Amino acid sequence: MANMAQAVRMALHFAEENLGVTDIFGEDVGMPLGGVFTCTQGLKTTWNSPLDERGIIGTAMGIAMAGGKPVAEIQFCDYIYNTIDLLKLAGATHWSSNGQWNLPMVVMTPVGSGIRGSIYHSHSVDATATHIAGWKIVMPSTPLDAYGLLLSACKETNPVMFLIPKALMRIRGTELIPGEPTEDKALSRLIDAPLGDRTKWAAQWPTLEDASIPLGKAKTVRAGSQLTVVSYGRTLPLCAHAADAVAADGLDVEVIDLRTLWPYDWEAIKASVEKTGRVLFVNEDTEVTNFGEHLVRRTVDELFFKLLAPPKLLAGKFVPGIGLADPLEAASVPQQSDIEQAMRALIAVQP
Amino acid sequence: MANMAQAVRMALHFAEENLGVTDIFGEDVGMPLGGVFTCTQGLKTTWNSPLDERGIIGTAMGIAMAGGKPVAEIQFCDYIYNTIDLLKLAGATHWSSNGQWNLPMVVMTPVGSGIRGSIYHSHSVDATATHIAGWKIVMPSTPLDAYGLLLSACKETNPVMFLIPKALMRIRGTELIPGEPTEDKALSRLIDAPLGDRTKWAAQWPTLEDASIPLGKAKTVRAGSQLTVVSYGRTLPLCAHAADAVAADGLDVEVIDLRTLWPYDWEAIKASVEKTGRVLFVNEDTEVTNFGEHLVRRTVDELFFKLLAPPKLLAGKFVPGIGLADPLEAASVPQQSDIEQAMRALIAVQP
Amino acid sequence: MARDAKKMSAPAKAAKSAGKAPFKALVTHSEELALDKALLLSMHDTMVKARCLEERLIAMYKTGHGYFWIGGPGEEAFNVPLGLLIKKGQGPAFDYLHFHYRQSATLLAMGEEGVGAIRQMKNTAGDPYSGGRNFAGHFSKKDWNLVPVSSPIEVQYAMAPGTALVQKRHGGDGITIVTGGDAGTAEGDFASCLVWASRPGQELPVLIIVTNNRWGISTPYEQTQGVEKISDRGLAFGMKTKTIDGNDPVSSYLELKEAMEYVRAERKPYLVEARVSRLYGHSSASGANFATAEADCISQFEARLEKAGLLTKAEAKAVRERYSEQFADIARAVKEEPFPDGSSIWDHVFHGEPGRDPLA
Amino acid sequence: MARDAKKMSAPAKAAKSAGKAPFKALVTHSEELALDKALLLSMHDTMVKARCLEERLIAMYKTGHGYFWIGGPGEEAFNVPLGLLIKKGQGPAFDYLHFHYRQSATLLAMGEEGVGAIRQMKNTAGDPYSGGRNFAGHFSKKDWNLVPVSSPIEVQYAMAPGTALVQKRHGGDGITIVTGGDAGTAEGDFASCLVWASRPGQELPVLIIVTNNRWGISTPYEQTQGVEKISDRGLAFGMKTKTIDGNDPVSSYLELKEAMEYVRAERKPYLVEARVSRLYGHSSASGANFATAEADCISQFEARLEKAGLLTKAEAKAVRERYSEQFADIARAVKEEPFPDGSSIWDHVFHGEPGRDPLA
Ligand SMILES: Cc1ncc(C[n+]2csc(CCOP(=O)(O)OP(=O)(O)O)c2C)c(N)n1
Ligand SMILES: Cc1ncc(C[n+]2csc(CCOP(=O)(O)OP(=O)(O)O)c2C)c(N)n1
Ligand SMILES: [Mg+2]
Ligand SMILES: [Mg+2]
Repeated sequence: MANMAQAVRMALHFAEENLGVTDIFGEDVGMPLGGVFTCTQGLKTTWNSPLDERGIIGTAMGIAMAGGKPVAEIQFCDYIYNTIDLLKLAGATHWSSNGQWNLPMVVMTPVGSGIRGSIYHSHSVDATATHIAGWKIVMPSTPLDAYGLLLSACKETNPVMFLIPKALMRIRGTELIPGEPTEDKALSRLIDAPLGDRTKWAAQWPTLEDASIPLGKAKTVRAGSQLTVVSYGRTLPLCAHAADAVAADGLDVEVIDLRTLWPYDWEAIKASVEKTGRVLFVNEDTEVTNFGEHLVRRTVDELFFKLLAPPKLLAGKFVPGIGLADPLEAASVPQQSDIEQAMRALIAVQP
Repeated sequence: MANMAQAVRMALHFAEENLGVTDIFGEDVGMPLGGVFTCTQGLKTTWNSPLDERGIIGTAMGIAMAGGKPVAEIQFCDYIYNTIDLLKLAGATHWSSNGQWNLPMVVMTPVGSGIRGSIYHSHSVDATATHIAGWKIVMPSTPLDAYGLLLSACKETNPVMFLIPKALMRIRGTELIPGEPTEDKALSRLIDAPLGDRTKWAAQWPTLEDASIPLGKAKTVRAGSQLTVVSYGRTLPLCAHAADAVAADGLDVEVIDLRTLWPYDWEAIKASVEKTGRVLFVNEDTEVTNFGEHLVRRTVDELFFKLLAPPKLLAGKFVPGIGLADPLEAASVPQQSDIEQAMRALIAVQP
Repeated sequence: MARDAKKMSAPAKAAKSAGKAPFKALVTHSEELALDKALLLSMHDTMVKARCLEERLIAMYKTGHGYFWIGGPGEEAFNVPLGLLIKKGQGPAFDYLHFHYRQSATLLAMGEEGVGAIRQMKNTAGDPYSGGRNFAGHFSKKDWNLVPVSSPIEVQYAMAPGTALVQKRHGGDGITIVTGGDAGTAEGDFASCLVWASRPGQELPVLIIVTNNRWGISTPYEQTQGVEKISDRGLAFGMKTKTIDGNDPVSSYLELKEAMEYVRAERKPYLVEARVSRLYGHSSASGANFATAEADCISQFEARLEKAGLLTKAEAKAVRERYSEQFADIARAVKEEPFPDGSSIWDHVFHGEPGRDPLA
Repeated sequence: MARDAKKMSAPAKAAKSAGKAPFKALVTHSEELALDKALLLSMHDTMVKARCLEERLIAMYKTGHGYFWIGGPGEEAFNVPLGLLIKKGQGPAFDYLHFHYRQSATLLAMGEEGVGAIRQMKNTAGDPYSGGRNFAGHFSKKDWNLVPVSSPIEVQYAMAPGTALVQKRHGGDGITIVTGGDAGTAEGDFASCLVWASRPGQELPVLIIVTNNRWGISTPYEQTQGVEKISDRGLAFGMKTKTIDGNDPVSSYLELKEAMEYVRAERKPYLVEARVSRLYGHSSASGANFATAEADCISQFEARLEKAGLLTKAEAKAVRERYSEQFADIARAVKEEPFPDGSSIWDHVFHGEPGRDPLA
């Protein structure tokens, strides 16, 4: 099965061929590297940009204005923070022009911890991104979702930010992407660039299908009756594993993968919380002015009197960065054991 | 009594003379203009910078590194968003260097709506600022608080962001700044630059006193028993007026001016909410991933079972900007009538 | 006329807080009225029209019919020829326009009516550029590839390479034109534009313009920037560059024409600095009063036209009176038009989706 | 040797995805060993020491004793002379150092021991630069005015004017030195540095350095930048500039000395581009294997020293072996040292305040 990097690559290939994507660009996005995580190897519209994030976002906006459809990469989301004004401007362009101009553009960027990336290759950007109006924000946790959501992102006529949890980049999916070969190493032989000289290499793309997943739809990855857990990205599989682990003690946890952060699937959260009466939101961005706090607020706003326990947020510690040494990273962002503990504590609360 | 622009100016004068401030700079901060809101007229260490916000923040960091004490202005907070990476870096410098380097620097910037500033002179930055670790974030709502908090900011050995609600810039205080002349127009004659030629003008500073207000301390501006309202900046006086208005109907509202957003005075909020059982947070930043949502989260985290009603947030609508026409601005950020309505609704909730 | 290789001059010596250094020697400037009469008179007509429009906007501000004014009086001699030379239309075959907030005259020269600017000044629902959302001078017109004018200074220089890239690929002679002020060139985005426009083998058809009025609000250029000619910033990038007299409509026309022809044909960038005046100060925030110390391109041009026997004082006066009245009438009518409704804040947050409060 | 006024050359013609264009003709380069013997040998010694240190760090990465390596092998011929010429100390009377992540050789030349770099590679609690928080090569040393090396490319150029401004005011001969790579000059911050360093009458004592290895990770310089000599970027700002051969320690020493003397005495900026090699690829992410296509400044220098009768092959070999062993021993010892404790994440969030979880 494809890993997420391969899934992204296949989605981009499909989008180049069928959805009008004209430019996939950013630092080291073109060959010979094809992206620091190999997400853009062998694609036909890739090119290497100058080392200038403001130029990357600005150029993407210009391409979108002139009728192109760009997918711009910021090499690590840690380096997107000098472009927030441009992202805000992109999100405001349709509105400020009273509906005249719209920007069909995708910005994709790897996010989060989990690869020992130290202070500047471990950032999360979901709090910042969800505070910017006019953007759709997507973060998959499986290769198949990455494929399907990226196709939808490329079909969008609004700016979409596609956040790729780098800890999950190399983990193989458990579901086939429609068109992907079934034999285990076959996909790699077709679409992974070889080591060494790549000047004569070309990807051999399988015939892929449009398996788009609509933006704004969450996925219940595990049904349960006692507690709702809402997460996305790197922490999502940890939540699912934690739910399995506490199940051994008879605790029955429902896990929802939000997948799209904006607009998010409030109906799915609401239905689940109405059923369980308890909710835990999990993400790894720092916890002050965090998107999970918005979800907590919405929950108490609309479901206060249905709650059996206070809604909880488990998120990254409010420190300036994630330190390199193992104990520092482990203490900074939620680990499976933290999630299990939070699950147990919440279920134990009696109203 | 001084207005907030004059209070800021007097604080900066005191800080130049007594607290080691070496550079007050930014776009049009020096004479002849002395700042677009006159906050820096007649000061001795002001200078006009190039039109480059990244240079302004970067240079402030460098000055702080070399033992200076800068107060850097971003002309409108709307233009700070291309510097978020630098602000993050400033907040991380002490931590990343494991305690070697610290940055005693103040960034001041006017924030918020209320002067018909349209899309790009109406922004709030409190959500963004409170998400950055390593900074102290201050927002006064009276001239005396502005004076006292800015002195503390200038004494800090950490980066401080000093947010000035521009709607309150020209409103006179009701308390004298220690040293300010009591006669009504005397202060203006001393420290306001004249119209026309200013080349020969020099400010005549009153003898000011150190009336610093510690960072992190809230102020209860109105005591009440039925509802706690926590706000800051432009919406704070609106909350106080709204509380007065609903008092006519026998509703008894406590109003807290947070003053420092980070670190904030949780003890004050907690004590009040434990008393009233109901809380309304009010600010005007857009409401998704908003700092008020953090306060809601903290409230349900620690006080859930003491609440008589769901904690509420009243904040700016989640739109890409604040439109120029009156009806647009009024519909976008909390007005006094919205606050009154929210107060009444919250007090009406029965557990 | 272009100078793509030359000796650098030393930086301006010291900051002078008032007035301007003489820059005649630095610019390319035409002494002759080397254009045909019809064009000269039509340029004059549109320059005056633009001036009258801006003066009406200022009057609206001063009488409480608008919250803020910013605009282009003083830049007409540059902006009108620019507008006349633009290849107007929609899509990459036509010019993409990344303008700043001083270009009403360019729009009028392109054939726009003044009523839109007046509606935007009054922030009415009928404001064709932003529906009452944005400040005066913040135009946007998709039909003419005019992208929304941005309040944040200089971001247009970061976007311009994008439209130019699509045009390079598209072929034809459509180009991208980006304009901003002198002070703004201190922002990194100006440099980004130079970098992105000159990638080897991927040079972009972009006309990079800086209108240098030697002020950034209250700050004189000489106080903050050690670059004597802003156009020199392009030299290291192997770019064609020139500094021209933007107060002279004749040399502006000729120089812009030459530069545009180069960009259209060679599909490579050209950096043009135009020295201009700022005739009513920065904006209404600084009073919006006539700046007597600045050269007035219209009276200068009228003197030349008169001397050449092409226009009498009386004719010039008549043109001015006609437009003054016209815009006064329009403003009177616009004052009765409705503001946008508060509920309209939800419109156009997302393209293709009905406006609604997502949390309601 | 400086060239502050010259003709621009045309931009590099087309993007070549491999190899480098010959740049001999563009750089100032010394053929002579025009320094005294002791200095030559000490430079050689430190260059080898730095190389051995980096090779040890790479070996640590490859054997699982560190998560990521990035560093400076290939820049020793430039970095060692730079370190020797720095005025080392704390406060504005001394040089402020805004370095990038390839400058271990500069630190060693200043007298730093290698053990700190090894501790940082292993992210131990004893890492003197970041306490196990930051990547290899991310030095910080307040005693020597070495500000924390930042992972975000180019932000150091935005900060450098600040330290230089304090130094300008302080007087004396302390200067600010800022260094970064070639690809990074595409960021606006590089241009900001040029603007802020050259304000008329407020020129700053800053030595602006670009080490041009003609790569940004996998992207060849020629593919993304149309600037033939990065030093030309300074010309429009009236700045002294030069491009030098950073693979030659002799010309690096002489050229840096001249530039630094100018900055120290004149209190004005100087932009130096040094052409260097990247000998183990970008970082461990690209394998950290020896790049045989690049010039190796150490073997080149050894050949010259040998030819001049100043160093034998055997002596050179001995130097290398000594340092190799030394660093291997240190690394062995460091491997036993403890990691920082998880609770230490709260330390140093705020200066002068005890570490604690604000929400606990
Ligand atoms: C990014 C940004 N910073 C600051 C401002 C505030 N501001 C508006 S216009 C202006 C001066 C612009 O000067 P210049 O670029 O020379 O253009 P001019 O107004 O003189 O035509 C400033 C500082 C802004 N709009 N955007
Ligand atoms: C702002 C930012 N963008 C992207 C990166 C990722 N990155 C790290 S090094 C590098 C290439 C730097 O090239 P150059 O400036 O030439 O320096 P060199 O590594 O070649 O010495 C990139 C893109 C980064 N660290 N910071
Ligand atoms: Mg100007
Ligand atoms: Mg490089």
